[in-house]
Amino acid sequence: MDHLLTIITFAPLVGMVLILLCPRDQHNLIRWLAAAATVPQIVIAIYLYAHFDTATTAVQFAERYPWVPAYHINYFIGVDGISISMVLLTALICFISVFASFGIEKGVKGYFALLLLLDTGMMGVFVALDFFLFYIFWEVMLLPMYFLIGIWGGPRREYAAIKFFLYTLLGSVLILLAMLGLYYYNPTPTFDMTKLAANAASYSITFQRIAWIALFIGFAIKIPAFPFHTWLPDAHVEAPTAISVILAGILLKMGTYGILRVNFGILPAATHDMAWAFLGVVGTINIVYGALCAMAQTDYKKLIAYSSVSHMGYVMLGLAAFTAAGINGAVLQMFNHGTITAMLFILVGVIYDRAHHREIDGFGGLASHLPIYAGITGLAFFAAMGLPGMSAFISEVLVLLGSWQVHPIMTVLGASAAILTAGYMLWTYQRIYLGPVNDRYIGFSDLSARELFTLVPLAAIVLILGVYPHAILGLLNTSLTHLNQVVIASAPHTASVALAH
Amino acid sequence: MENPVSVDFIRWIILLPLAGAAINLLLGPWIQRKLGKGAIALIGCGVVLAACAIAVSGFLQMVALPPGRRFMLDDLWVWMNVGGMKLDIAFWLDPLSMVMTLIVTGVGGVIHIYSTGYMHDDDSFWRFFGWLNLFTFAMLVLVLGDNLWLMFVGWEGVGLCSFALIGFWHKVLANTTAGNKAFIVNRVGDWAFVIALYTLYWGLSSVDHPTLVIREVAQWSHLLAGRPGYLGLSLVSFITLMMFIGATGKSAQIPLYVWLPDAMAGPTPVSALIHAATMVTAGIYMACRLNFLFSMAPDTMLVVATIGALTAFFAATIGIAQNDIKKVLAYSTVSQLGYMFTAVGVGAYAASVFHLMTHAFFKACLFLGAGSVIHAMGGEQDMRKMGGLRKRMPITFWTFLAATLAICGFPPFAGFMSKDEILLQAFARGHQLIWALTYAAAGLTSFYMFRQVYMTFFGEFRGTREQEHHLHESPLSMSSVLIVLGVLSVVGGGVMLPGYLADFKPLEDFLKPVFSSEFTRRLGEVPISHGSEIAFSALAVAMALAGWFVADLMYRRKVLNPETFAALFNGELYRVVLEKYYVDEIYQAVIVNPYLMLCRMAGWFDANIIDALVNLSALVVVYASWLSGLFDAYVVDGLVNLTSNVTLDFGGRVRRLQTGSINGYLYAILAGVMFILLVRAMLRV
Amino acid sequence: MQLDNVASLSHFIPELVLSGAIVLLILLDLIIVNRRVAGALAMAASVATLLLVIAGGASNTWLFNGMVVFDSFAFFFRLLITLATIVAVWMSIGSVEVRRCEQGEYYAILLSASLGMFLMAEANNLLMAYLSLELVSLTSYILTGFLKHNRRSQEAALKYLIYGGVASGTMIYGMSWIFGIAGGLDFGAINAALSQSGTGSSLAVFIALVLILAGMGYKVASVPFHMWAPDVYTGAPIPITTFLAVGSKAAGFALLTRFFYPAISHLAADGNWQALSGVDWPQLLLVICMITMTLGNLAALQQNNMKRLLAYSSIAQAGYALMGFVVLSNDGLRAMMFYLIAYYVMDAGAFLVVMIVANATGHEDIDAYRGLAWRGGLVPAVALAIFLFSLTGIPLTVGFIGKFYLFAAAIRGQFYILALVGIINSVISLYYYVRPIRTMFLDEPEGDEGAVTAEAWNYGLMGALAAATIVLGLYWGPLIDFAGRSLKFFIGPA
Amino acid sequence: MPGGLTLNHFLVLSLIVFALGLFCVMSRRNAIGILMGVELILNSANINYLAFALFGGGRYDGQVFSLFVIMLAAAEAVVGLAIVLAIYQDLRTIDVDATETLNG
Repeated sequence: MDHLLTIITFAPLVGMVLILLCPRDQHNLIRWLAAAATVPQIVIAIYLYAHFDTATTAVQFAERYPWVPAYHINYFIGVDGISISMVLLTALICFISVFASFGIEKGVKGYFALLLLLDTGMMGVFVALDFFLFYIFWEVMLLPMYFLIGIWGGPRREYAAIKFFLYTLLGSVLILLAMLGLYYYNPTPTFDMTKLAANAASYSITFQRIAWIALFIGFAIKIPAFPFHTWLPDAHVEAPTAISVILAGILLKMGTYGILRVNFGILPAATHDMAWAFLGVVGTINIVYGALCAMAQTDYKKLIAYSSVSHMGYVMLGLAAFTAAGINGAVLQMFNHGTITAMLFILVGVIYDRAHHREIDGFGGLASHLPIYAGITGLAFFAAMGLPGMSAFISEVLVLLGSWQVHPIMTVLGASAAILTAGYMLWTYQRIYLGPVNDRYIGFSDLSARELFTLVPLAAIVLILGVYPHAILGLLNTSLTHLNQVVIASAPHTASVALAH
Repeated sequence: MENPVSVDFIRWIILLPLAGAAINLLLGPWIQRKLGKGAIALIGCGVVLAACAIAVSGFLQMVALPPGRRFMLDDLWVWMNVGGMKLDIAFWLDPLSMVMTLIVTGVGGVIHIYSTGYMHDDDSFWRFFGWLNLFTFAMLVLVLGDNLWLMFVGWEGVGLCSFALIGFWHKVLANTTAGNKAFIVNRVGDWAFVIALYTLYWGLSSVDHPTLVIREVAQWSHLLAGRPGYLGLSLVSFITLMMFIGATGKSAQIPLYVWLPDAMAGPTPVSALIHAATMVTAGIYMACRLNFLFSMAPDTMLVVATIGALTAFFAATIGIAQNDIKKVLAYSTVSQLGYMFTAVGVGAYAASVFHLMTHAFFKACLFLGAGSVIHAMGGEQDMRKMGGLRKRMPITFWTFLAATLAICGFPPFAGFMSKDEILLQAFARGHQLIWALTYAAAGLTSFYMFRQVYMTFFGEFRGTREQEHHLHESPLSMSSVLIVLGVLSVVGGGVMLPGYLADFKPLEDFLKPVFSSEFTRRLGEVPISHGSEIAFSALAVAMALAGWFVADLMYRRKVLNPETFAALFNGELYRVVLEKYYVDEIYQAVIVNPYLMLCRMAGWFDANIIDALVNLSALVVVYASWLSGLFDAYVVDGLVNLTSNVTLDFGGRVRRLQTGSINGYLYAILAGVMFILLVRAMLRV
Repeated sequence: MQLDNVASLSHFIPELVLSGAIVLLILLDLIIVNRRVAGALAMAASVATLLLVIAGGASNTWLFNGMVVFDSFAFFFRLLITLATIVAVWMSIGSVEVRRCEQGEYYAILLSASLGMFLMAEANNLLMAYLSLELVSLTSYILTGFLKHNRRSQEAALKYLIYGGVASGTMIYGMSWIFGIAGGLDFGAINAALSQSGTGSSLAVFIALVLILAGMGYKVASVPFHMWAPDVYTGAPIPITTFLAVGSKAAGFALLTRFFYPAISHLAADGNWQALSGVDWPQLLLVICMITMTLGNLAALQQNNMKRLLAYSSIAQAGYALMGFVVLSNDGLRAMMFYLIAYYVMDAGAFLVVMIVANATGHEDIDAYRGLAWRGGLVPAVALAIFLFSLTGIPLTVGFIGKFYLFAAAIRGQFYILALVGIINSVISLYYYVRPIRTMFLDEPEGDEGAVTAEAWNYGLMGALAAATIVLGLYWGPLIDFAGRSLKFFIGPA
Repeated sequence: MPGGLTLNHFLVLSLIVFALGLFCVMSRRNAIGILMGVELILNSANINYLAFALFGGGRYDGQVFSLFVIMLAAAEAVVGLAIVLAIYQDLRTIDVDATETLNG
């Protein structure tokens, strides 16, 4: 029971090895192996959820073994309030995306092997507490992603894949430099994030600022924050459904998670100075600009991609507020966006599998003969619009509530995005699902059992978290509120402490 | 104030409709196939009537309590508890929410019954009742939520249901467009509303009471008095103003009323329940709910009253020119809601709630009557194709007439009591101009209502032949409901009689505890002599009669020809009114189109500037590598043919990174050595 | 201690074994007809050398009256060079084009080249440095031009020869100045003399250093002495290309380090190195290093021939290794040495795959790799992907660890610009390293590319190198310690 | 010293020879010519060694070095000529500009 996190991280890797041992043509065997490999994650995730101590900010379920002692590199993993929700999300999304991939017919073996490798990489990023380990996992993720987009993607897949790869690598090498800087300018050189955070005060503010920028660019590319976001639409449009699900569901969260874990945790003083401009303003731009761009799209999937850009903006805005509501809302938004956007991409995939195109104006009247599909899509759309009673509402409200007093203008703009979102979402829904029956699509079958199986759990979570967000907030609150206090306390001028309710 | 009575029946009022919605929406198709529409109807109506029954029993419990203790709380679980803001899923029953609950479940219940008949031939029967139940649920959450965020859940929830039910017949694109319009316009209001909530929260937390639980807000809001807010307004003024903007969306006031007329695209029972009786009154309810805040902000109150009166008049003028039987009623609803806001604005909350209630009765009755007519006419809604229906459908006619008399404010019908109260209060509290506007609106109301009655039920039939012999009185399920509502429109005013008849105001007394904050009380009672009260009643009745008379001359006796009036200012005026002052067109041109343009620009910018920059950076690297190749070639081969090569053959040049010439290499060493010495020299200085 | 010629021999056994093998091979070529034997013998000899090197360990002594020093630094490079030799021999045995050549001569010359590299790594005297360097050069010329009637090979040889001749000529001209200024050829003597003479003739010394750099720089193929590399790498038989890229580069770095660090710098109290007064070669090499990696990468972007692409990449890689060289700290040197190991593993692997494909298809162009993964060549494709990602510096590969230590040294030495240039370069490099990968995996085969058949012999080595790339990427602790421990110079007698 | 020759005379001479060699290497198109240029360079170095040895005194390092240089120059010439010959057999020319097939 004391290696849970190792298991949850490397179970998929074991699955990958097993798959590689399978004969190439045993497609179903491979598929079910992959599915089985993600089950332990779900089980352990539930166990973690049940046994997570919400009262403490300390690292839990920690494991630490020396790796390269000469360089103070440890295999140090664990979870705390900052990462637990992301661990749960990763387990869930990966489990679902495996089933969403059952339709893959080309190179099944390679596909699922890479998918599981990706899974390990992502889970590792969220459990790693040694910066070096974190970085390894962070980069490991790139390779399978490159191949998954590049081999199983759409027509312009090569462009999209290399764009994603180059862009993200550019970001991560900056992170590497910052990491080394942190290592050497710490009084006691270490990669242990907890120790680095503990010694945060020992860094000169100038160094903090430089490192902060480097780290921010690295993470912002992943989020993706304006103006580093253009790889996202391309990657999404080309990627196969399940990969889009993972991309939007988990990968984007790594950017904001990294900012929380590293920028906030280790460089609080710089965070306090810079967040306003780099998280607040940029986040607001993301929110509004993303919504505007989404309205202009004609490709269903691209539209959803831009909506992700818009919704990730809320996370950044919430982080920039330095209020308990803001930071909690931000992380909750990370979780909610993960579930909702996963639904949306699965739903796009459903219609793409049937119609083999994604031109919004090419559809119409689908609701008439695909009622279940239209119904669940409606639910997902309204969830994405932040309709009260669904999960996203809570997080967006907390974010805006948290940032109103601090950044009124930004908040007003951010809140206005609720109108814009309703605008493009409803318009899209109308053009695709409503209106006179389109006889081109008469023959289409409604959602299959497998598709339902991938969608229903997400839908259930969206609704449950709408009326009982405490299920996640309870996990976060202690750690995040503490982290927030740390940042505020590190401010040269602690004027805004009053707002730290 | 004392702790509220803790009860656990309120949750059932809410959960029953939810259960009905869940069953009908998830299992509806199956039930309908296996057990038939009867089962659907049974579930749909059953849950609402059951909720109504519970509400009634709750009402009895409440009146049993002493007036000061009539507060019930049903606390379920912690919703969110972040940053000192602890919100529960909890429901709050006080006299005000009691009245609303009774209206929602009662009127809602009968409209459910009516729908069983009206929607009987529709294949999506199950979907209709599912959404109708869900609406009831959302409306009850709005009414009963004990904190403002929970109220907001209902607030947008009803918007969702309204969206879904307006576009219920989604195969017709226009219906869905109307639904989108309704939702988006409401979102505009909601945007202001949430801003108000944020401000309120921070305001209260700055006085160390971070909360949005309504009763706690009521408890501490006085601390906000005199605090500066935004836009140069005081904090409370800003908050209440934002809230009112939200209300203008929900309750279809200027400038956000435009969605309501389009909303008539939905089935008529929907128009009756959502767009007349209940949802559209949410704004008024919210204002009354938060009266302690509004009363603190006189400038907001003035805005509310003015907007209300303007809307009342403005919508009425549009109403006189409409020919669609439902559109007329829609604008009349907008107008009547204007009355209610006027009442709120002048501080007569009780009068407002009173009118809200009576309006629920007679406007529902009118809509359902219209529905019955449309049902009989086979979907025809144009009054110019109707006429003489009173013989064919007597029940519909008589109930419709009763409701008409009520809305026009003829004694002793319900509308007379409530509308008079509002006009009286407006004048008595010194808002003569507002009084004048609403008074004029009353005349217009009576004109367009009787115009409608005459065009629909009098004269000879103007429809097609098959429509004519298809004409029939609606089935019992519908007509019975008409009778019930008709009766209520007659006697509903009895709960608050004018002072000169009798000092009998049970409603006002019942609501008093809700409107007892010191600021509200300070607005308080104004002494009105019975004499003046009688005078005002007489004036009102006279105005109503005038409207009736003109309509009578025009549309029954035909001694006056409407065309002559239409032709005034060579028809321009008439056309402008007929086209609803082109407000939709103006919004389209001023807001929607520029916005779409902006979106297209953003999309273009993203694809052609931002992304281009990204690709450009890659291009720069390639170009640099070309340059480096050029540099080599330059150093290596000397200037020989350089230019010509570059210009002639770019690609070839690029690949000539390595020239084969050995001498070239040797030059390179020399150049290298020179270069190094140069660098060294530079590093030295 | 300093041993005379006879006493030295006991420490010189590996070299002696090599020499013996060389003689034996030449004789063998005269009598025996069976060609296979030569390869086997060469392999046996190099393996024996490896074992003897390991057995010999490192003992700080001067051999042959101080001509050659035998310290842990030398031990490190002996090991590395032997490994390079083994790979080269192994590949030669598996290479189709080599099979057509005179086996005896070929292996004899190959081994003499590696003997020369040994001596380069051990040289403690300008004369020995020159001799060993020339030994390596001459043999390299021959090996490069070994493919008879292969025009590219011949040309490459000629260019290599002339370029090398000029470079080494320039070098000894520079050496003559050092000799004149320092009045001695032993590194120790030079060090002593320069540290006394102070700033006196720093310009002359500097010019001399630059001229010497021409000779040594061309061995490591650093800008501006890199121009030969692409042609030679492309023209030479692939095993030789590998040997030059891995072996002689390593030897070059060994000599460079030995000359620039113990000879003309001194170890300051704080554990960092300082250039002797007035001789500011560090800035110079800093600039060279940045230009080398940048130019190499930029040029590689344009290539369509795998060997040529790898040639340019190896120039860039030399630039990375120089990062460790210019930061003037033992950290840096350790990082450089570790990177040389990493580079050995991944670059040899990459060239090996190129050879496998060339054996099968007879092509070296990237087009020959189209859809390799989908036409039976999945194993070499995956291996090549691993090697290329390692060359890029993606984690889980030894290449990343190597870069990690290089950047670490740069950051620690506060060479921020250098680090920045380094990371930008690794991003740029991804672009061309990924191109073959894209061609192999993302593109569909068009059918006209031949199948890639399996040869257990080559696959064995490929698997070993790939495994090493990954394993060392996951657990490199002992290796970096070894590099650190090997960083002990035994400075020659003053 | 006969004729009052100083070290500088030798150094200048060697420098001139070095420059000449370099120039020869640069200018010649003929492989043999270039090789001869290389020889010049080597010999310029030799002059230095001997001069320094002569004036610097000390051990015979300089002379030894120059001997080795002469020897290696011979070896290099051998290898070079062999390669040149091989090419000549193929191309019937030894003009280095004919060897342009290896352009990138």
